[in-house]
Amino acid sequence: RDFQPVLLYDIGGKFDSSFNEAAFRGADAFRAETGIAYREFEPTSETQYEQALKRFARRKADLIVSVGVGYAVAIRNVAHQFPDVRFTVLDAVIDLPNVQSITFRENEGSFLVGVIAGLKSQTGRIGFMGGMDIPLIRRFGRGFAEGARYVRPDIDMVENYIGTTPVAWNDPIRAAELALAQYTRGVDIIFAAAGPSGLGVIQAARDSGRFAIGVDSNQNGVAPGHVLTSMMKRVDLAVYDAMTEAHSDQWTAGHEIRGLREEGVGYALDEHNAALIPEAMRRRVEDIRARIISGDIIVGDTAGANVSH
Amino acid sequence: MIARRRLPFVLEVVVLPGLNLLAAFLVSGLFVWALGEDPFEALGLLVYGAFGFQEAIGYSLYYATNFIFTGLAVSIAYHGGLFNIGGEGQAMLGGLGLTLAAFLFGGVSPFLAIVMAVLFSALFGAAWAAVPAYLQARRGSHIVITTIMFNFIAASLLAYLLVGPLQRPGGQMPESADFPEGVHLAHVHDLLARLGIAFESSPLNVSILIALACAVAVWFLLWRTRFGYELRVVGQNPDAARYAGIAVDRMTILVMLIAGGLAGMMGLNELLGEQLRLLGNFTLGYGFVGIAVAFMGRNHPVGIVLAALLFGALYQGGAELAFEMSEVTRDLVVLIQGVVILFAGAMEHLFRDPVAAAYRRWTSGRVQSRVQSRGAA
Amino acid sequence: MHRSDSPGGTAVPVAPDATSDVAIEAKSLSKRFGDVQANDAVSLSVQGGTVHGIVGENGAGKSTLLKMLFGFYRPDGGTLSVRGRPVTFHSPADAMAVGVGMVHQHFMLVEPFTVLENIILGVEGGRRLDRAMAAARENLHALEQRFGFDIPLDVPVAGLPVGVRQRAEILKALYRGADILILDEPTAVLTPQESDQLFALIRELKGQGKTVLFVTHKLDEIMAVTDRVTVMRAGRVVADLETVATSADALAEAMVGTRVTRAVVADETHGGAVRLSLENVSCASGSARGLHDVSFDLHDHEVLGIAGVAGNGQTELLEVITGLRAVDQGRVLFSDVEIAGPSGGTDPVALRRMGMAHVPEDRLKTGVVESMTARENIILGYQREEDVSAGGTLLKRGDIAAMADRMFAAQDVRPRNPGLPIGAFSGGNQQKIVIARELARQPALLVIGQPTRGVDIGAVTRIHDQIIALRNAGRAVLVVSADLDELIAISDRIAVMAEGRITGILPVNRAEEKTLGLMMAGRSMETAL
Amino acid sequence: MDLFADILLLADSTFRTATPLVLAALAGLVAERAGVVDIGLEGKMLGAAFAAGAAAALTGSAWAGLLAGIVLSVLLSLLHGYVAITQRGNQIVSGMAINIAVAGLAPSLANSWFHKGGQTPLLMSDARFAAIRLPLADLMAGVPLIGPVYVEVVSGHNLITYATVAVVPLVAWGLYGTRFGLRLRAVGENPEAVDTAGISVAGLRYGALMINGFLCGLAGTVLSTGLGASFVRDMSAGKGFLALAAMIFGKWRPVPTLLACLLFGFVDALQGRLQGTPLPLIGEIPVQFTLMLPYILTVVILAGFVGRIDPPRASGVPYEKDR
Ligand SMILES: Nc1ncnc2c1ncn2[C@@H]1O[C@H](COP(=O)(O)OP(=O)(O)OP(=O)(O)O)[C@@H](O)[C@H]1O
Ligand SMILES: Nc1ncnc2c1ncn2[C@@H]1O[C@H](COP(=O)(O)OP(=O)(O)OP(=O)(O)O)[C@@H](O)[C@H]1O
Ligand SMILES: [Mg+2]
Ligand SMILES: [Mg+2]
Repeated sequence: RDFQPVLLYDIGGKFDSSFNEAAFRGADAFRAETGIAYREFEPTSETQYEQALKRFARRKADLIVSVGVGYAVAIRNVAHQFPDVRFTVLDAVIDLPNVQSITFRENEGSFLVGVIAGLKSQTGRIGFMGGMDIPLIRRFGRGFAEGARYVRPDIDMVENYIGTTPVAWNDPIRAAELALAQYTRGVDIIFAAAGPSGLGVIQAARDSGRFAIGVDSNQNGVAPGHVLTSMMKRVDLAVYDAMTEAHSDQWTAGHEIRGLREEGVGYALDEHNAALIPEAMRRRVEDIRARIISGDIIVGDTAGANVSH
Repeated sequence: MIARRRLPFVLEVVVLPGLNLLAAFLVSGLFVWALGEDPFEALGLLVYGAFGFQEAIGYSLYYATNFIFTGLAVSIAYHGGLFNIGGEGQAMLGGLGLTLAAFLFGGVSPFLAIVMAVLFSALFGAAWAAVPAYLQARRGSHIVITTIMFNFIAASLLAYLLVGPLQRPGGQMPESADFPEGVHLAHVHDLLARLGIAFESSPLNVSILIALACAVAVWFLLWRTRFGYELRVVGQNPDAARYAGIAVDRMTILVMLIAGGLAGMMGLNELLGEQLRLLGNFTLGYGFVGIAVAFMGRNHPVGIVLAALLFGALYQGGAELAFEMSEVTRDLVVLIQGVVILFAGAMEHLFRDPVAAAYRRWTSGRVQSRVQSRGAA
Repeated sequence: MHRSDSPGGTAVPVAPDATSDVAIEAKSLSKRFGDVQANDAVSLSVQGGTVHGIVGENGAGKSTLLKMLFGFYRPDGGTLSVRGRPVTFHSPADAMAVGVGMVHQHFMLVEPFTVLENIILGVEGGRRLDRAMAAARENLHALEQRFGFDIPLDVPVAGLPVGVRQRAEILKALYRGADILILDEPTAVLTPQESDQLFALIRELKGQGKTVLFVTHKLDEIMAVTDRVTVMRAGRVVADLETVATSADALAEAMVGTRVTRAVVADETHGGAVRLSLENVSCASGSARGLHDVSFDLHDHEVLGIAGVAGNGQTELLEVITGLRAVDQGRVLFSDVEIAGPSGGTDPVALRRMGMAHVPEDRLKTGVVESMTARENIILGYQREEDVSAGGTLLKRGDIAAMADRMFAAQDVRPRNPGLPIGAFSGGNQQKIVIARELARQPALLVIGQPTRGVDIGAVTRIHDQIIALRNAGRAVLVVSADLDELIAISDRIAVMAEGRITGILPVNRAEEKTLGLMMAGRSMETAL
Repeated sequence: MDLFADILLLADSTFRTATPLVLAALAGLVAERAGVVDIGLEGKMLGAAFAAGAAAALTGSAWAGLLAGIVLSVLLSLLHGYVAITQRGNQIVSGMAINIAVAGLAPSLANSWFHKGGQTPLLMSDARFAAIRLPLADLMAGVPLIGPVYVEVVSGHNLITYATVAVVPLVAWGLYGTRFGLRLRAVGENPEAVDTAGISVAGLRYGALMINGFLCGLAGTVLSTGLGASFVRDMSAGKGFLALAAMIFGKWRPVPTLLACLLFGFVDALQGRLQGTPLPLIGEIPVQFTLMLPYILTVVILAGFVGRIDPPRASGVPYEKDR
């Protein structure tokens, strides 16, 4: 009987131009390589998390990858009912014998793009645009600020959040409005951790000839010349790895944290932004990257790992 | 003016809605077909997914519970002449209330905590409705606007508390810590198990009984009590109400308190029944859909329960449909829900005249024949 | 729909030579609403340049007939012709096109609009409003000259008294080139003065060759202004007569089918103990003029009538007494208990408990809840009473239903079905229901406004009888009416109001129309007498 | 120093933010003045935003987008009209239905056409109604006071925003200055009077809804091709309901409605500015509270200054006449 992987997105939805989308790409890569089809599901409410998990577990799926901290509770409830099903959960940590938890050091990646922003900024003013004001997103902001200050202590940062409900992830209009305001106030680089709303920031960057920094996936190509870089959170790799391991029976339960060292996070460098990041700057960034990996630089963190209780 | 003549009960309550649903599914089917899936199979999956197996039924009823609460909340206000768009916010505050109760009394005794949670959910919901109600009654501030605004305000308030005072330790999302051990409403499958009846596990919990009790209570209140009578008089003719010695302002506030309380109790199902923690966006628009539910149910508790069932089925069946058909996304399911609301809820007259005509021809036909037969005799 | 040739139905006698100047003619028009055969083979012929009256009980089919003549309803069967030419109206527009205009009983005016805007609505004659209005203004002034109107064109209708609104409606019809004018119960809502003005206008119109067709429940009006009268009953024409050749009594009999006679007469005894007493009561009103220093006593075993041109404080008076309006100065005593004063009032429920019954002036606006059934309406105001709701909480539905049946029987309400929404009853029958409700509890005081507005004579006499019977039973009655004949017919004393003041109180034997008229115009009693 | 700059910035942002609100609010106003309640503004905006975004992406022309947006929105309005006028159905349910159906339909189509998951591709500036730099802007720049005002506030908006400036008086004139407007207002107050005047009630109401659809179309188009550069699921983000509020706030009159929308726009802009800016005395306000500000302010103003508001008498009531 052939291998049956399953991918469950969170409420954000498959194409959130963020980590759900990245997960989707990971799974696609796996399919492309192995030719093994995978099942997927986009829930519309938290209640459906557990529903979906159960349903695929009952169907004897070989691996259920679920994306997002929202799944923590559901996995906790379901996993022990199906000890012989393998669960991989991203962004959450569940300590069960048949659960593999993968979390990321977003703060490290954010630190690096912060460094880039710090080096690149002309005005000495950078901006951060968060979707919702929640700890997960604050970590991006915090890391970003740290990185910038590391290379330019006097830099000052303007911080905006788009909203207080999930609507905030899908409100590019307000995002663009806030971004324009920041640009007019002398900000020249904005790091957007806001899902689809981020598009609004990128567009504002293009309209006012400034820079934006993408998040999660590589968004450099969205508006070449205006996306300075993207803070990559390699959810795609994580999903891909989980599926391959499970397929070749090397899958192991436990908690795995992916930072710069594990290439779980990073910054995007490609033909679209090569011109924006000169050689010297690149070397500086690489050097700092190395020192984070070696532990010379400890990147601070708000609200530790995403442990659920 | 006076409503057109009513048809026999069966036609009114079974045939007409049935035809409307049929039309709705036909139209939805076109979209499914356009996406290259088989509409009939889709319909089959939808129905099967909603009622085909115990777990499905459990989920359908579970969702229906939310709609009963919010539908009633819209409806009773409407009978009082008020358009309550604030179900969403009232539900959020209700959720907050029951969460506080859970943590405050959870230590003392789970049972006490549950009782208080039920109480608090209604109280907080009512309190959140009280402000717009008061402003409407005393300052004439249009309740539609104020309730909309209070939805936004409630969302922000909840967001603040969930990343602040009520934040889950080490949590990354806007959600509270889990409720204390044992503070949750019993699941129906557990109860049945105790009775020796095996039922697949589902989130369906005792709050559906609370919801149904509320429906009965609302019906009784509206059509069997003096209070309900006065409430309807105020809703339909405030001048007559004053003439009858009914304090209109007072009634406005009271009815909104009730409405808010009903909406507030939605959290019992979602949070105390299933999530066992407060989530930032647990209302998920149920408050708004409650408007459609109320009017589809013709603002009568029985109708509302039926409409709620329909929506619960659509939510659950829709999810199954999305599970099964790769081309059918959750967006398409939302579309189908919209189409159903349009046909079943807004176009009640679509088939009325033809059916009425057919019915008359039929009856007159029978009269004729009777006459003839008599003539023959 | 079925048509049975009606033995009772009368063919309309029209001299063949006259057909040439027949303005509008209906041949066996029928109209059915659900189960109700509103009009059954109705034929009618109106000579040009005459005033033609239609009388009939509530629900007889008058409004329906008129609405068909005006193209508002489509007949189920029958034919129409205007000036000998056959016509089919698909909408009022068609009727207006051939010079048929109608003033509905419930005015068809847009309240927030000015008179001018209302008049030109639909016949603006231009896309640009400013131009259209300017042009219309000219023509209207001409019209007003010709027929002697003087209506303020730029005042929002909402603020105008009914009389003026009605003239606006008539002007509207004339402006649309009507020379056949249909009026549905034009006088039902008018004061005597206003009615007289209306009749003057109708004669003026007739004088200028217009044809007028109007419905009324007041037979003396028929006798006064019409040339010919048609009587309807149960959807059929039962008589069609030259006015000169008939009498009010004959008409009444034709209408109701039996001779209408006042059964009850007031006994001789007058005035017992003081039941209601107003002491220098003043109150403000939204529209400034409320009550100024109003004082009077109302005794048991007495009917006190309140006369006055509408809008001179009668409404405020009723509201003050019935607890619907606050008193600024003075006080109101009911059964020797202060029920209203500057310190505060008593709520209507308590007043009802004390034995005060209230039939409001505007039944549809305040007296009933239109969308509710008659059954639900007969407890309005008494919903807290023990026989209606147990302990003031649970409705006693069985008892209420029984109550409703009794009331329907007692008042001969038609259709005899308390389960119908009250809006499905004619105003006349609605009135019967309201009165039944208020009389059901043998009140010590009945406060009643416009008792017989829009009610057919059958019902009128019944209502009057009930009021007098109540008085003979030793109760006190306060009647506010715009209909002087009515007041004179049933009152022991008549108080006249003007500008929110009582200009005088006369025993009925000294109250002639003329005197009252003068007092209503603000003259003091002494000068008036 | 930058207080002046901040004010300019706020004003500038206010006009942008208010644009879709004004258009949608006027759309609602026209419908309700004709007696048809329309809580489907949200859905129509969203639909138009999608149609415009898609068409612009496919053709590369903003105008094609505008056309598509308007067409779809008008069709939706006519659907609402069919339900509300011809079917005499429940207008509120119909509005809800349209909101929900479109929320599902738009991303579905977007997904099957562009495979970007319910989004349309980001538009290049020539496929958008990009900011227009008015003539003289550079000249004026030097002039003290008015210079900055002209450059920052007056200049630099998209075409539709400028169009909106004209739409408001146009709608006002249409309502109060024309025969159509007179009849439209009449049918919203007393349809029977209009009917007896020999004018088609249904005709007027359908007419009003066409206009309503047209305006909603503009509102939606500006979202995805003016203020934004692509369609994103649910991007109307409650603006339809906010517009509804503004309309009621403005007592169903064009100019007050405009002011209400500007107020909403301003407070929204202010809210963004206040984020993370410590205020005297209060100190820094938590983001969630700054985000609450617009809504609280609305309630306060409503309760404090606006008072009782009566809608058009016949709005929401289907017109029935047994013939
Ligand atoms: N729109 C309608 N729908 C249903 N039934 C109607 C309608 N209009 C009239 N009827 C019925 O037709 C009958 C005649 O009504 P119509 O209005 O002609 O009476 P009327 O002579 O005007 O009575 P009134 O003196 O009270 O005005 C009534 O008994 C009523 O039941
Ligand atoms: N929609 C309806 N359904 C049933 N009956 C109706 C309806 N509309 C009107 N009627 C009937 O039409 C008749 C006359 O209606 P209308 O409104 O003209 O009453 P009215 O002329 O005010 O009566 P009155 O002269 O007694 O005041 C009434 O008997 C009423 O029952
Ligand atoms: Mg009539
Ligand atoms: Mg009448």
